[in-house]
Amino acid sequence: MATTLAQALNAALRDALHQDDSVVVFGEDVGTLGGVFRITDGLAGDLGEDRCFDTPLAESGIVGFALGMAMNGFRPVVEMQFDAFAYPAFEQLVSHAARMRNRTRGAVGVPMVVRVPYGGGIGGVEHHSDSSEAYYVHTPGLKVATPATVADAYSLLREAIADPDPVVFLEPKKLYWSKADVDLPVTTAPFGTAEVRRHGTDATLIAYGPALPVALAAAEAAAADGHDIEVLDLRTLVPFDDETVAASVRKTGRCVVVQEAAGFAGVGAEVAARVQERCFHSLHAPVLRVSGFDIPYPPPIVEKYHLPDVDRVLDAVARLQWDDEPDRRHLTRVPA
Amino acid sequence: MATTLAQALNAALRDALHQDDSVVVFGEDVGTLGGVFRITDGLAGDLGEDRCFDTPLAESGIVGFALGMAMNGFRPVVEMQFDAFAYPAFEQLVSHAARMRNRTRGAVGVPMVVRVPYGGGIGGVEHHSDSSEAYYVHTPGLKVATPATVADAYSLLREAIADPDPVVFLEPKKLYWSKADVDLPVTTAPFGTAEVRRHGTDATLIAYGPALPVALAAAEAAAADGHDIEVLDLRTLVPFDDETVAASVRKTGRCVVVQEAAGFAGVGAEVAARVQERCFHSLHAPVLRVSGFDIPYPPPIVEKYHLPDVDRVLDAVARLQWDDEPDRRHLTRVPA
Amino acid sequence: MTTQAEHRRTDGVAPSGAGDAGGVATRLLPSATPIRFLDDTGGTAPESARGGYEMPPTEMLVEAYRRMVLGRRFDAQATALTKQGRLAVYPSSHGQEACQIGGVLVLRDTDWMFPTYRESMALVARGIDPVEALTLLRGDWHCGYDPVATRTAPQCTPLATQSPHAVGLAYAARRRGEDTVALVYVGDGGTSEGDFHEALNFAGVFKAPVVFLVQNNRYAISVPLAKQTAAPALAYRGVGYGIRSEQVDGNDPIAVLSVLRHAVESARSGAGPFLVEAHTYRVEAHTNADDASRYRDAAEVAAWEGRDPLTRLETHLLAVGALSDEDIGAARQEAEAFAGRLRTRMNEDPDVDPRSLFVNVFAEPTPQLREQREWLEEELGAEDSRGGGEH
Amino acid sequence: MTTQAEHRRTDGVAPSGAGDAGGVATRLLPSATPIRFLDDTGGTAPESARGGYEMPPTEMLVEAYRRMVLGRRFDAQATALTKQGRLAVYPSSHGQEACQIGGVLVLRDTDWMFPTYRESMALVARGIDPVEALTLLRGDWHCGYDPVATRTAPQCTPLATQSPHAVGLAYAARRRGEDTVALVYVGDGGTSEGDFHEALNFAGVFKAPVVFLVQNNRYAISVPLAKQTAAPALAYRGVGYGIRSEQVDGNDPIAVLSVLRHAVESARSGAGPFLVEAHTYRVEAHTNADDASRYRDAAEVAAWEGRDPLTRLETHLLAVGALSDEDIGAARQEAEAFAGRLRTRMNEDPDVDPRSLFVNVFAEPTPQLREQREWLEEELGAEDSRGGGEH
Ligand SMILES: Cc1ncc(C[n+]2csc(CCOP(=O)(O)OP(=O)(O)O)c2C)c(N)n1
Ligand SMILES: Cc1ncc(C[n+]2csc(CCOP(=O)(O)OP(=O)(O)O)c2C)c(N)n1
Ligand SMILES: [Mg+2]
Ligand SMILES: [Mg+2]
Repeated sequence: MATTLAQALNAALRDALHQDDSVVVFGEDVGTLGGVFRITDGLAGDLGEDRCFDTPLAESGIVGFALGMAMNGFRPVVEMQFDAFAYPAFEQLVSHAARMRNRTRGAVGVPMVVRVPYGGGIGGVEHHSDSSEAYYVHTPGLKVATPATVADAYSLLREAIADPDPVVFLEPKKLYWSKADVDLPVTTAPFGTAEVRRHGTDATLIAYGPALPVALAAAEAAAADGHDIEVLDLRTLVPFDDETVAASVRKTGRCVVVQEAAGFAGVGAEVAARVQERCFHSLHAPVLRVSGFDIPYPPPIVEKYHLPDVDRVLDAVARLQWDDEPDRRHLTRVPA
Repeated sequence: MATTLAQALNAALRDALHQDDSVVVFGEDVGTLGGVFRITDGLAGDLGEDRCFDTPLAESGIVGFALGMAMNGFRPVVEMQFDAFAYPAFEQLVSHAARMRNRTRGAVGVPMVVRVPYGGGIGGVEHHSDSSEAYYVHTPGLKVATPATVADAYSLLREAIADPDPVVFLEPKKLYWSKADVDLPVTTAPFGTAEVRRHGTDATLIAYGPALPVALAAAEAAAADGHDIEVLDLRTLVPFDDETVAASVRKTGRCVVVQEAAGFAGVGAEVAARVQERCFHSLHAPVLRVSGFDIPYPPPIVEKYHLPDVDRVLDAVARLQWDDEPDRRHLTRVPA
Repeated sequence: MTTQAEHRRTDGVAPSGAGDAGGVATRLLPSATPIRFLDDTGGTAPESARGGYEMPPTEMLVEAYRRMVLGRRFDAQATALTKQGRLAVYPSSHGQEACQIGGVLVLRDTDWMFPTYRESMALVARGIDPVEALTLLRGDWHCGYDPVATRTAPQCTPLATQSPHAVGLAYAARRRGEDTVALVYVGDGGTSEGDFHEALNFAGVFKAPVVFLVQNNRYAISVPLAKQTAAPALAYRGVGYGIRSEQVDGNDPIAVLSVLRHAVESARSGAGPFLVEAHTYRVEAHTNADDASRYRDAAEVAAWEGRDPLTRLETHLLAVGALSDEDIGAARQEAEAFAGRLRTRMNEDPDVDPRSLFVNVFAEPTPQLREQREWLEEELGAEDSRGGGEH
Repeated sequence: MTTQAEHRRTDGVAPSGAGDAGGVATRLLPSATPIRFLDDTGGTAPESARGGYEMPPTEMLVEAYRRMVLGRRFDAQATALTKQGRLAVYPSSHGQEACQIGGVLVLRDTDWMFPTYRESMALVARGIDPVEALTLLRGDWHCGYDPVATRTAPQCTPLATQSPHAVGLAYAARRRGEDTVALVYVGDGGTSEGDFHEALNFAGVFKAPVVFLVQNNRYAISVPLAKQTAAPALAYRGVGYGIRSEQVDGNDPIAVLSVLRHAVESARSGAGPFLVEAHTYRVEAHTNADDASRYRDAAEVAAWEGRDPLTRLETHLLAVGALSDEDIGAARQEAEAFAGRLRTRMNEDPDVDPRSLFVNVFAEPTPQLREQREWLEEELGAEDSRGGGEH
């Protein structure tokens, strides 16, 4: 039966609530309404208002309150309504959730999940389309997961809830309505494991979350040009799967990273840096990045010009120096 | 006459206040006390309490209030008392300061400077030693400057205050008491210009802020091993000086980036990614990174094990495959 | 009652510190029940309910009526435009007209307004071109009007975050000796955010001429007021910041105008900030995308529709002879014409040059942005030479 | 006065919404002047100043005295240790002993305390090993004691950010049917942070058994209260969240104990959170690194030293015959011995294994952390084989 990614997330929450009394779900509009994306649909009604409930409208308060509950035996799963609305909670995430175990030499762990619908492509007005993953992955002490498939949505969320440490769980909102035939419950590979979503020999496309379908479509299109492209889905950004990534690039010798977020100091930068550190002698071309521009996320009508698409990925693949020609983009300095 | 970096910052604020009535300085303890690092020493007394004043203790409020003043003809320069205490202002910085000009199609610019003493090495207890630059550089719409020399402290801060856009001004607090013979006022190279602090031919060390002295000392030490090392000081992270960086690495063919911040998705990752994108065919070895570990900033007694030091930089230089030997670090997978 | 009004108008801000608190605190507290001039159906409320506030001039009430009629029609038109796919989303302020129009009418042109996404009606009442007012919600840009020219900040989406801007801007004006007041709209939900509190505190300390207008429409999307706060009323937040406060029946346009006029002129006179809580109701769903039946009863909505601000004002103005049936007809006709023009203009497809993505990130683009714009140019050029088509 | 005390003890939390506000709000408001039992020099304050609060049992006062003597000596010892380079920094709570000890004595072992960096004295009073209490400030780790075993959260540095933790933790306990109360210490400066407000609001909504103890010591580093807020008193913040509030003379140990006992037991009984503002004074500089002469007069300090909490309690207990000169001597001797042991133990150099940097980042280190630990191991190994030496 076809299940949407949103339904898989809902099922994961529901199953976790059923199986573990210490799990609680709360945030803005997650109770009676079931969340603006309906990810918590029916939970308050079916499991009770003490298991899934609305809070006052204050993200820092929500994360701080969750942390206090986590200090005292609960496993809170909180929702930030949209990516940009998690910023008021930054202090609580970075200075507290990420540090409590370390601060207390392991005496106080804070098992909590902060769910963040993220990314663009849904025609959202300002502040509803940010890709904020780089902020979290750069923060030691936070795990960061981001599913791109229906099965992973279920399995990674279950794993996040079971994790003894705080997990920022980034949900690609434009994939909420994507579907797959998956029987739930399902268990996929654990945190820290990248998946090869398409096998290939000529180049490696690395993606995660909302960019994965773009990478896969580009790989299909590239096949028409005679390039046999491998596509990796990182699944969790922290922990990072160096082994799978390095093995693929050592095999293919070429690599492109695709992300929606602004490029500068984004996850793609880290991936590129790691890959060239680890696979330097296998590389026939620099690791290239396809990303959003270094601009504030643009309004709906022009977001398509900002988001990585198949053409941009193909263009990057084409610049992978198949004929040993250096990348024209960086040969000469670009304009004034 | 020997001037400290702290004194140069003080002089820059003082001169800006004198020359431009729209400049105002405020924050926690910057008035009567002159700031916990005395960067605003004497300003309230000499220029008046309306030009340099204390605010309530609320970083989001400070940045938001500054933004409102900037919307209305002022050029606020605010101090966040320490790096980690800027996190409560994250929302105001990321969703407002960085976006106001873009949001209003240029109608409302917000010239404001957010000064942040940052980095470790001063024996500070928890939350007093973070290197938070990656959060800011990844945010489109913010400029990010970080001086490493006394002259730059003065000149870059003057330029930041004069800039029509919001600037996060990161002050390496462990260099506050570093000295140089500089006659103030002084004008150094503008934003977006990296400086070659040491000329060399064999490899390029790229650093900024608190890591610059480490890089310079390592270069001196490497000279003893027969390596002639070039050292670049980035000075501003946004805008980034691709030209100087690429020119140097194309010349030397080897590159190490040094930063205090945790490595994962830090500025060093961006530098490594850019360098290999632009200089792939000149590189004899991967671009290596020397950085803080991916851990919460440790307590004073063990911070020395966390911070990049000369030995670690030298070790990275030694791993630059001078004999075409691949980096042993990544040859085999490391332990379980 | 004059006495109460007198002391409400007393200037001077609370001194900080212990001991002398009692008297000051009492003076800062709001009326125990919301101020009202009209009863639920537009009849005259008992004099005591006015709390000593003054009846605004009749011309002001008539003008408010006219703009409320227009505002409501505009609001309905905007909702209709979402159904036709001409707006990405629209948060209606139907039922909140007293606050939408009241907040505008008490301001001078030189004053500033800080609206949220819900204040499209207020923007139009302020004289902003309705197409420019709807730019954010149509999705062609984040803000369609010029905030400086209109003294109206961009509609703010992250809740309450515009509050400290209003305080800084108003303080800046006062430093220059200008008599500008800033009025900031916040929702009941927004009051829970840390920024609201920090802004109140800054305003109190800097005696900034700011009026905080809390439109308590009893819901933050689906979350009812009782889950938002345990406060007896949100107006009680003021005293903790040394800020004079009032609560008002937000569906009584006369009361809203009267209290807001007083608050704005008090702020203008140098007496510091003012917090006004208007008890009102969001009659429509949160936005066209929301389904309010999931969390509230039709009966509740109906009860509030019985206190409709437009009807109440109309009833009152007819009763006192300040409005005729012809006036009503004229106001509706004007509104209809306005809506018609808007419909026509909104049927045009907006055109945004993709190159504009890079223009106003900074005053001067960085080399990196110039480079990235060049990449986009190349793509657009390639498309053009392939004969255009969707990107 | 019993009446006032009675109604203070009334349970039941304010209903939200308009109209019925008046009565509820009045019940939530603090006393107009700070509650006190003692006058400035330890004589008996007029009965009316007690606001109906009960005199705590004499044994409790004697115990408080003993711990205050010890606390003050500990505090002086810690300051001395900074001069000997044995502590990185120390924020003294000299002069705030009534709050430091009072906040501890009213709690049960099963209750939780949420201290800031200034509460080292309270930690010691709570029975935490003084060396573990000073671990943060010595710099060998961020927290030296086990928060779970001691029901004491790590000392919090980012101001007010511990407040929502206390609310969540207390709410969690109450959900399980436990009668745990959480007491959270916040400074006057800390009350300006958004997190303080959000925590108050959450506590009100969830009726969490939390006591917010604001130690208003009149300074946030150099910033005096008047620049921090225009509030008539910080206790007035409570009413805006439906939280019962009180203000108390924070240098009157009897008043502090009485009000805090009431607050804690009220919270424990299910009546929801309580906000207590204690008016006190930071006699020393902010920390040993601060120079308070830059921003305040010696005369001001002297005036407050005239209201010294320890002296006031001693005077009172001597007057009522609950304390003898021998008792005083014994308390001082105990304190001296305590300080001596601490001095000795703090003279040992702490030893932290560098490998521990990687241990508790996550419950299980990531592959990246294992790799990085390996790099450090290699360095340490190389050093060892070179015969050690500084890294
Ligand atoms: C910081 C932040 N968090 C969450 C949201 C998502 N959101 C948009 S509107 C809304 C409810 C706002 O309620 P209220 O403040 O009462 O205003 P109203 O919509 O009723 O006018 C929420 C939660 C947001 N815009 N900003
Ligand atoms: C969020 C945050 N901002 C700034 C600081 C720096 N800082 C440390 S103590 C202090 C003053 C605190 O004053 P108060 O809350 O009154 O507590 P006190 O020190 O008087 O006990 C400041 C500004 C901090 N620790 N946290
Ligand atoms: Mg609302
Ligand atoms: Mg204080």
